[in-house]
Amino acid sequence: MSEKDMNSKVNEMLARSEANVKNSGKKFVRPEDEEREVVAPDGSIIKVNPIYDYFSGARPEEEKPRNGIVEKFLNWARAESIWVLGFGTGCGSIEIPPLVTPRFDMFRFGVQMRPTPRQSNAFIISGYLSVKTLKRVIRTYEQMPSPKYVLALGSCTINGGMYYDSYSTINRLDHYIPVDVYIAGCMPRPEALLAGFAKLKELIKAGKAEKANEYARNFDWYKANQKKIVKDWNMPDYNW
Amino acid sequence: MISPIHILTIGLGGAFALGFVPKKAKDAAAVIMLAAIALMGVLTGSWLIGLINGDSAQQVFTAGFKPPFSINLLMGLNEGALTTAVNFIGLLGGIYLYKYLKEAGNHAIMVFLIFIMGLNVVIMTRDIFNLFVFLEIVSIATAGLVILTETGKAVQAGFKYMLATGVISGVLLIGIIFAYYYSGTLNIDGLTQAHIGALRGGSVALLMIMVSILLELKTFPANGWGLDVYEGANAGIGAMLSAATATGMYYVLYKLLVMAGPEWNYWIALIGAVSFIGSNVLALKQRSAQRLLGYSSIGQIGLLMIILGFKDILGDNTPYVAFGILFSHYFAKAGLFWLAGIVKQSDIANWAVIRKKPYFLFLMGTFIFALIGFPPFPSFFAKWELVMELVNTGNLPWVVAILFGSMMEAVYLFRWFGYAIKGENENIEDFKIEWNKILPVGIVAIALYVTGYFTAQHTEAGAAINWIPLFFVAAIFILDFLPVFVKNTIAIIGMALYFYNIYPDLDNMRLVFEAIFMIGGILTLIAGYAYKGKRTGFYPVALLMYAGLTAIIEAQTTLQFFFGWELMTAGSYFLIIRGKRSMPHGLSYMLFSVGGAYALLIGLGMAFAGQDSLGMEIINTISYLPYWAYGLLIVGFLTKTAALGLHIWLPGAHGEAESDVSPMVSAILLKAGVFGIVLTLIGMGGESNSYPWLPYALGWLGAITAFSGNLMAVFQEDAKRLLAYSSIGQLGYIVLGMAMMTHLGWLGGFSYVVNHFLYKAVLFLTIGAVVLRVKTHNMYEMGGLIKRMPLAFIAVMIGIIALSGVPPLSGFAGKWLFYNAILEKGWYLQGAIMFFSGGIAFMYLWRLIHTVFLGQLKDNHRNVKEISIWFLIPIYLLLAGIMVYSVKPQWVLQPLGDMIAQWFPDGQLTWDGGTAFTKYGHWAGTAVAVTIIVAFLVVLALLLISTRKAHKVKQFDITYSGERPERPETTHVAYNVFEGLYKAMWIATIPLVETWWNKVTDFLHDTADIVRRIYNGNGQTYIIHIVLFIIVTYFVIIGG
Amino acid sequence: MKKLFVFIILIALASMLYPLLDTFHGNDKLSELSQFYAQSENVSKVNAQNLVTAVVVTYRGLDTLGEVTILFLAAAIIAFFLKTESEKRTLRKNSEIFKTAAKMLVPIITMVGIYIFINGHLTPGGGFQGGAVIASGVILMLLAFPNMEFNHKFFEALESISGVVYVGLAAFGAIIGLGFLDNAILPLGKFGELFSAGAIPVIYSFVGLKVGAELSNILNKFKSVQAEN
Amino acid sequence: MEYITITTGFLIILAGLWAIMTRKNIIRIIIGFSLFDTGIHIVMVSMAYVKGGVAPILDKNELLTDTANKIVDPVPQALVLTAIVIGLGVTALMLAYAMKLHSEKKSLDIESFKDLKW
Amino acid sequence: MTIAKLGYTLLGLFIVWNWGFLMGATFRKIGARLAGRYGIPFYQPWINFFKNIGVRTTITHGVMYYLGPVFRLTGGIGLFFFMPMVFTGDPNGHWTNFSFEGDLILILYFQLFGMLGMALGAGEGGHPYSAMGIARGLAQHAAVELPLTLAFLSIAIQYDTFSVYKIVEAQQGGFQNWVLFTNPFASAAIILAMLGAMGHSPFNLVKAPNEILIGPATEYEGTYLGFMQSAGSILHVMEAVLFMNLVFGGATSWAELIVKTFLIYFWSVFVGMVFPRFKIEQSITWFFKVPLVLGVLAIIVFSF
Repeated sequence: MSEKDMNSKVNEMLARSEANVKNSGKKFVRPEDEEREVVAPDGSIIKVNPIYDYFSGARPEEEKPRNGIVEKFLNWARAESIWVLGFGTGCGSIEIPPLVTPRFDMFRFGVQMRPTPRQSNAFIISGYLSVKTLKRVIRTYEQMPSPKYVLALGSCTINGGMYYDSYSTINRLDHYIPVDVYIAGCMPRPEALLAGFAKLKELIKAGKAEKANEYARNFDWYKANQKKIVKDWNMPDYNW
Repeated sequence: MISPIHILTIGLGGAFALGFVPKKAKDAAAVIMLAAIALMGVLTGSWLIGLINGDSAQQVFTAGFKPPFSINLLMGLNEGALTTAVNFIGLLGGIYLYKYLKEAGNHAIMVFLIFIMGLNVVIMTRDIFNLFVFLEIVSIATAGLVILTETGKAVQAGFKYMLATGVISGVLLIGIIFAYYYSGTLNIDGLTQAHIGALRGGSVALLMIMVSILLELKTFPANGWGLDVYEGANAGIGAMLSAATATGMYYVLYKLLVMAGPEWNYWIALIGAVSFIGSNVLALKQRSAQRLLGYSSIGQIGLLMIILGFKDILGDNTPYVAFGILFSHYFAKAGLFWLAGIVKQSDIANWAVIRKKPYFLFLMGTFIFALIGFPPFPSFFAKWELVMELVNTGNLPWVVAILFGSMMEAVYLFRWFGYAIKGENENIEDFKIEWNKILPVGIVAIALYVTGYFTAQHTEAGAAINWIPLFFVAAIFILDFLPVFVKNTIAIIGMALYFYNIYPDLDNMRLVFEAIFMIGGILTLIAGYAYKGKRTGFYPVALLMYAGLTAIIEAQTTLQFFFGWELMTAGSYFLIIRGKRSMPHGLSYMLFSVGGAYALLIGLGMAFAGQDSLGMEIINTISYLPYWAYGLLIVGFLTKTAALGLHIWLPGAHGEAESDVSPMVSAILLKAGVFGIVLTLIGMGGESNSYPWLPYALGWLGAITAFSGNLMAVFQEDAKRLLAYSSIGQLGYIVLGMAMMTHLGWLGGFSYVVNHFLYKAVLFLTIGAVVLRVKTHNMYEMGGLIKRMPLAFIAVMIGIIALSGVPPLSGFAGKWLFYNAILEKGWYLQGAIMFFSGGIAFMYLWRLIHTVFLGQLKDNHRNVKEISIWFLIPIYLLLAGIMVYSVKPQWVLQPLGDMIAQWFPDGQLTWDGGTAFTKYGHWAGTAVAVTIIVAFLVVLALLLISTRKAHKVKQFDITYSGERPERPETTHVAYNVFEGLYKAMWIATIPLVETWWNKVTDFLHDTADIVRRIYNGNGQTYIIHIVLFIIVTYFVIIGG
Repeated sequence: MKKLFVFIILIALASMLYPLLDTFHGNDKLSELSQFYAQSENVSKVNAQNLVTAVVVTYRGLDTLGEVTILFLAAAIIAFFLKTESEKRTLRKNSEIFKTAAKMLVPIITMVGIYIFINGHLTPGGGFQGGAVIASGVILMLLAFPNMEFNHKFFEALESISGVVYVGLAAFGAIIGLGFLDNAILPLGKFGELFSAGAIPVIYSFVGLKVGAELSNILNKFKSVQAEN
Repeated sequence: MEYITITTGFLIILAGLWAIMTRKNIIRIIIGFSLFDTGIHIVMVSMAYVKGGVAPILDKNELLTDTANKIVDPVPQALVLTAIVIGLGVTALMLAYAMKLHSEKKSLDIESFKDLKW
Repeated sequence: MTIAKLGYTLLGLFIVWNWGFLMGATFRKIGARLAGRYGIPFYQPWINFFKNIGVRTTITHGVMYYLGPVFRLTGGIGLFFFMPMVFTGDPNGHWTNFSFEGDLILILYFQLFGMLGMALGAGEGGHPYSAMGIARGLAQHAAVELPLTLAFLSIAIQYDTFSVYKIVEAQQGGFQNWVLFTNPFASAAIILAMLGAMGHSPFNLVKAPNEILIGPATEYEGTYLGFMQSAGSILHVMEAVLFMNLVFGGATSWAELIVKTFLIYFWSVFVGMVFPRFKIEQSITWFFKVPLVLGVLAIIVFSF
């Protein structure tokens, strides 16, 4: 399927969901996201718009690498210390745990799991992504500090796989967030994941893993794509 | 001088002549009555003045014969004073009752006039049968006046009254006739000579006379009829009964007691004590204002009877003591009854309505404080004298009985007062002002202050009292209509000038405390500028507290000390009860304070015993039961430091107080207790202390207090309560330090005193100011305020670092000294408990700062402003103090050490520049501070260098498992934060002490509720009570 | 149960009174006080034939003043206590014999009463007794003529005048320096005659008038309220 | 003789008290009170008796000499006079009260007037 | 204070920093070997550190958030400054830092400095798990400190001083002089309570990885994390040094120090490998049982 077809398919999907929303006649907003009025202690009434007041929402900026040898050293360090945030969206998540077993032991490559996106620099998206999950993926991705790397694990993640025509599954992850390493297969075995890490290391060491800056550069495009598919967009534009 | 017999002429002649006044001319009749009473008053008053100026007492003979053959009256000093008092109150009562009397007609006016006249004669007469006749006049007149405002209840009460007094006077008559039979005379002086009590039958006759007078005084428990009258009659009549009649009857008892001989003294005192305690305990369950006052009146008469019983022991002081109590009772009770008539609310809970007219509240407060015996009222001085003398003569059980009774009285009176100050008053109909009713109330209130002042002048120690602060308070009270700004300025200037004047006269130790009181006072007053409007009543009471505090410091005599102590208690009570939900806490504060003050009183009495001096130095050389004396003093002072067991009042009182009051009562007021403990411990001999067990017990108490105070603070949800519990814990440290009785312990204790003042003032001021902004005390309703109030956050942060004792701030100095002291003293387990408490303290401090300032900002606080500048000024001044103390601890600790060395010369710190040495180690405050600050700055510089420009994010920009927070409330970890700790340590949080006190109060209330059912409202039962009372007294006194 | 309890109480009370009874043995001679009163120089100082009256009005005159006051008080209290207006009511008509007898008797009774109090210092009797007799005449009238309009203004005025005179006489003694209630303010007269004993007959007369008026007032009040019930 | 009167007096006092304490009817209670009062008066009068004395009215010449040994004591007689009048006043007032109480509750049972208690 | 002393101190700090990293790596390595894995390379902590320093994005929730790691690291460094490291017989010797003979109370209280700063910083981050972690940490800290303090007091009584230097001095001359043998109760209490102070499993509920993410540090990233790692490594070493000085006779050379701290550290690591994590109330009550009793015994033995 060509990229054009893909796009038309996406648009078709979007139109369908838009129609659904229109037909139902209401826009769904979660109660906690509605603009609300609260009474301040001094009796005055203040308006709170959660999306603007509670989130920074500022656009991301490109963050320039440092110069020369320093950046090289840092890239080496980044490559040798990959802290992974696993995002188990589907069947792929079952392939990640074997990596910590003696058989595969990813630790010896400097790869380790980390529980919070703030402290991770590699993001594994394992398996198909539903529209609903995509929001979480975007938020998590945006919360990771740069430089950050995305590994798309499995066919479903990369091109929709067997769900290529599902109404609720997105079928091209890199329309929504930039992906550094594609690990194809259905499902790829842990060895493939390790190979993916090796590939990532190569990219980092070569200074080619600057997809975070690419995201910032093409922010509008990405955001438009995201908003096209996520109808009940109830997040700030950028999640810090 | 006109003969006193013309009281009869005026009174009776007036009454008879009123028959000529036409029935329509009611005003004329009432005016004639008032004029007649005034004339009697002038007559007796002129006699009183003459007698005071040295005239001799006048005997009045009738019928041209000398006694004992005819009836004679006596006008001596006592009679002069009492008849003047009766006429005075009669006049005021007449003015109060003006409208009622007018309405009831000329006959009622006659009755009232005769009533007053009768009382005059009762007081003056020296013939026992004549006494009987005029007693009958008084009681019949009373029976008539009871139904002045005719209600069903009044009629019932009147009938019971008639029945009871009829039987009582019959008994009296039998007694009189047999007394005549045995002695052949009816003259009281003649009967005194005759000693009929020595005869078998004569003793019974005497008993009947005495018992019937006691019954007329409505002695507990045969007094149901009296209570019914107090409740059922018009309040104005209640006032007359309570003030005038009781005064007259009391003097009758005095006269007859002289006649009965000294062996009756004991019995009178005993019956008085039973009456005093019984009546006051039963009053605990009372909800009806007038009946409550009735119980109180009976209690007061009981107290007066005790005094009478001890007249031989009190000697020349008897009139002083008796008049002191009597006049306080007389004015205050009349005033309260009149107020009851003005307010017209039966249920004491509805007295909240009085608050709608604040000056009435002031009047009520005056009367209640006068009744309990607070300065500057006469009862204070009288009670002091009484206790001093009784302890001096070894009558300790009596003192305990008296103070227990007073305590019970305080319970119900202050509960009542609490309702008046704080009760719900929205739905209660406001009362009307009638000038003829208010005038007498105002006059008696003024009279109370004036008599108080003159009572004080009467004794040497009392005359030495410094009244200037009190006059200043009075001036501020008068200026209360001015706006806050002006009053605040006046108050600050006044305090500053006073401090400037006073400080050269003080020794170092006193200067430390005076500085805390006065400078602290000024600083906390600055915060008062933040308030708008008038803030009615705040300045007088705040300054009253400071007046008391400074009086404690300046006291040269124990009387002055106690005077100041009670003033301070009164002032702080009013300050505390100003808080929104402070009613129960104000009450418990007052009760613990009163209880503590009584412990102090006994302790000071023991110090007085055998030393015959009132100078403060007597507590250094207590010889009479010294263990008990020092113990009682310490217990008294511990109520103010809120040691475990006596701490019930503190959390609520401090927690609910106003924002700038909390620091006053926490950072400043508690130090008064510490000052007292310091004085006591110095008194115990400093290093050569010969009462080792007291400090030992005190030390454990301090340690356990520190532990439980801090532990309780951890589980509070209310920021101010948290700080309040923290104060309990901190005071525990101080007490432990002082109890060690070593140089280092005291140095640690004193450094804590200074420190606790600084940081607790900062914390309470800041949290109070925050509360003013966010309008809630609950920490879980706050959060994230650092964004809105960065300056407040900094203040709290420095405050908690100082409190927790983390180096390099000042708290560490105290901790370091403490552990050195503990090692030196060998109190290791206490030390370990203290350390553990420190760890716990860290928890609540973190909780405080986290839940208030950190975490998630709430919706409704998005626009709150930084705390008021007027709070920031004192806060930052205090912070400057903390910083100076932290960086240069030697500036504080060296002078303190020199001061302490006069009592504890051994084991001093040695200083080498900024380094302090003990034998266990050394500590360089400045060096440590500099090291830490430098390291901090270096690390900060490194961080700044190695990070890029940080992007400022907002509060929901947190990792949330791919989701996002929904509401600040659900994201803020603030409620029940230390659940895990609670699961582990709940056993230590069981409020055993509180339960114990609750049990005690429940027991007392239940007892009162059961026992008071003897007053079943049936007139016959009351007669049975009377007869039983007679029989029991007979069997007890004469013994079958 | 209650009665038993009361009985026990009364037994106990009796045992308390027993010492009084036990030590009572009558009098063999007068008490010192009475001996003084009986001394002839003192008798002549008061100059009243009836010693009891001398004691009542002079030596213990203050008691008597109090006593009068008590009656006055009782009357005044009842007056403002029972001040409800009497209604017209129909009562059983009294027989003519009764009415006529009453009409005839009342002046005699009144006269006897006056006699008793005027001669109080000579014979048994005095103001109270006389007053009571007068009041008995009034009650007779009230019984005989229930609908009779009672002129209480007159009685009240009488009451007040007597009271003021009594107090005035008493105070007069004190003012002229003899002593309050001294009967010597008037000439003592000859022992045993009507005009003797100084102020005693005057005082007793006014006391009698006053007591009569007061008792009458009280009785009238009771009568007038009766209607309600 | 004097024992008889004084004993009678005491018995009447006790009887009066019995009535006051046990009767329910207010009028009876007042009667009891009157009895009680009367008993006291009898006791008082019996105090006055001197063996062989006559009434202290000196209307015969022989009484004018050595009076003290011939008359009975006038003082208790004077006192009892006062006491009687006082008793009368009190009784009258009580009766007035009784009327008022009755008009209030239409009852004369003392048990029904217990609005004020405790 | 001379420049040389400052130099020695900073050198010592550098050694401690590195030794802390190495110990951390070894801990992981041991864990891996127990699980039959190869595990991380021993230099992994350094790489992690540099990577973290090199993270480009920096966010801040506010000033206090920013200062939190600074407090933490200052707390570690300060603790190092106030601790005499190597016993040379000279109280102001080269490796005694700015300890002024090492006042035990100062050390005990200064531990709180970093904890407090961290707590405040993490608090401003606004993450619920941070607050939970801190609450747990404070509660456990208080519970741990009770037996520890009793034991420390016992040692202070034993040698009549609060000076760590003097305590070390008194233990010189053979292992029979060590507190471990002269004051067995206190030593036992310390050895047990130490587990809590080190914060490894079963007492790792502060961080409680995968339960409350990683506790206080949840919101911290990049450079902050690097600083906190450094602080953690220094603090771990300093805890071990403290126990070494108090119980195991101190160290007369860096080699001895490294060996002893390694053994002390690994006592807690080994226990942690075996036992699963306690809940907070279990943890607190555990310290109130055996260690507390031992502590009280230690006091009683030496106070009478």
